[in-house]
Amino acid sequence: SPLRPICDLRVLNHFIKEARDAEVAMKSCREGCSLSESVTVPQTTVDFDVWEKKNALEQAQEVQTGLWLLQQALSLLRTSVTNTALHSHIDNSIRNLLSINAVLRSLNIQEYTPPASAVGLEGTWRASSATDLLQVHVNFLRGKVHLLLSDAQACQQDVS
Amino acid sequence: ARDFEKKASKLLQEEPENPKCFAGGRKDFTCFWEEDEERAGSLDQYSFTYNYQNENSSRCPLRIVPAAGGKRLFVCHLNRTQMFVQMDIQVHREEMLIHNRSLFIELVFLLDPPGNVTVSSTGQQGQLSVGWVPPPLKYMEDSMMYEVIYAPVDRHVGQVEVARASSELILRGLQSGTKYKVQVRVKLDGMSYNGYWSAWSDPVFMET
Amino acid sequence: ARDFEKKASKLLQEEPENPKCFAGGRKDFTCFWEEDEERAGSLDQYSFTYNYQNENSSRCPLRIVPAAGGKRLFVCHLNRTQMFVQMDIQVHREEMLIHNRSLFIELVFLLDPPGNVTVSSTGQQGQLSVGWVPPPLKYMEDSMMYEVIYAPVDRHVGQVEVARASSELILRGLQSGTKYKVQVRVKLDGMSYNGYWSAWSDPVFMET
Repeated sequence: SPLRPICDLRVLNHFIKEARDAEVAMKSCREGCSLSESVTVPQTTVDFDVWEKKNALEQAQEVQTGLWLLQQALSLLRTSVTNTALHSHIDNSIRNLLSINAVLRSLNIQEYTPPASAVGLEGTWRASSATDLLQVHVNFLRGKVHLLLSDAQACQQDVS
Repeated sequence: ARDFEKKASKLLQEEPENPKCFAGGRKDFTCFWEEDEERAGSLDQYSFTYNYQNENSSRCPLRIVPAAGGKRLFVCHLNRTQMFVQMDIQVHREEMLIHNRSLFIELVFLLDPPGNVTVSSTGQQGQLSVGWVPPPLKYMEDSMMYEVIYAPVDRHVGQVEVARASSELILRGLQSGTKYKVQVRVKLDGMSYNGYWSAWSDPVFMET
Repeated sequence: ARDFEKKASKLLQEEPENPKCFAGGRKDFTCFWEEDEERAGSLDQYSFTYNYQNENSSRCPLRIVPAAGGKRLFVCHLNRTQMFVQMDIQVHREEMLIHNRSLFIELVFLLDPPGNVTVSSTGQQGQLSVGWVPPPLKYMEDSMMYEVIYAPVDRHVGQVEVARASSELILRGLQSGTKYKVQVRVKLDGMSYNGYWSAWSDPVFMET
């Protein structure tokens, strides 16, 4: 990718704010906004002792797997929701997840495609409601994605 | 429509590549190119296709906008965009590739000028306080930078101050008892988002 | 211990919920609630249990800290935490549930004030440069915001400037030949992390 490294965390903050907007919109939605079946989502929880024992590659793969799971889950939610205001939030969230992948590429973080089936994937939960899914989405961006970006090697070199 | 004309004429001056493209907002992306009236074909002869990295290509419907000097602008507008991913654009006339360009949408913002520019006295001699409202680009206000140009009304050459992620600025060292003309323009700051300078806001006049 | 008292008294004023909780660092989480001396039971009558989403509950051992005005604080401290996941807390006295609260630990940071605050001249009239050392919290420096309060020493009401993810700030428009008092405080910015404002740093005095 010819992109310059995107080290500016305001970009992620911007996506987090939009993810929060989607969560708020979902909470106030009354009709046509349910999830048809439960979905696999990444665990958002961070124990710093555990996180720091992982090497950079493991951390990156965990984040990429999570982003991929969220994409799958939001795509499913998109098909089961009929409320048009929510469609725009969900579409936007999916596009933002693609943009986050692009940001990771810009930081030379090796691309990782998780196995086609989420069955048996470590570090996952099930979300059974749309609000749970969108809450996981926000917390995953705030937590693990932010940690990976704020610690990215490609952004440490400007220390002169 | 008036807004598009202004932005188009700005890009016709500043941007050598074709098609010329700008993002007016998160869900507002426009590309266009110019043709001479005599040499231009009909709308159905042209096709505008684009694709994001790793994705299938899509077509953007075109429309024609007449422009000054016997020119025609062929315009494509998208209300969905993908940032930080390379977009490859191809324009064909019949079978022939006439324009070919790759860009990142987040680097070609061209916003409306700041609104509601106000100039007021700070109470201190030789100072004026300038305030404005950032263009509506939700959650990206902290990535904007501004230029404030000011000059005594009877003089032509202005001085410029820069403000970042702020919507006010204090002008200092002004001549007292003088009427000043003040204008503001905006651009994304170049860190992660970038683009062109907006047009200058309408002038506001204030006496020190 | 002195630090805990300061933070506790701050939360007793600002936080209506019980138990009151704060993270002082990445591996430093404290909750407490207040009881009147007469009505308080003995330590072994109380239990503090917590659990993270989808996990079994654990118990946090309690200790008693005497407080001003004949009060007692019942305090639980954890040096291992999980962030970005909801934590449910329950406090029982004998069999009775007396407090019940859910929170995210990363949203209740209460840091020590910034250290090594220095104030120096910039060489320009009416300006002072303020610098400080951010609290040492890996991954979080970019998420910190600061307030700098300053006022001439003979005046009571100060002005406040905000700095984000930075450890310096230039104060402008000061009266020359005046001694100023400067203090700084810190808070997480509300995006990935959030919390309360720290106490103000000890004052530094400097003449313009």
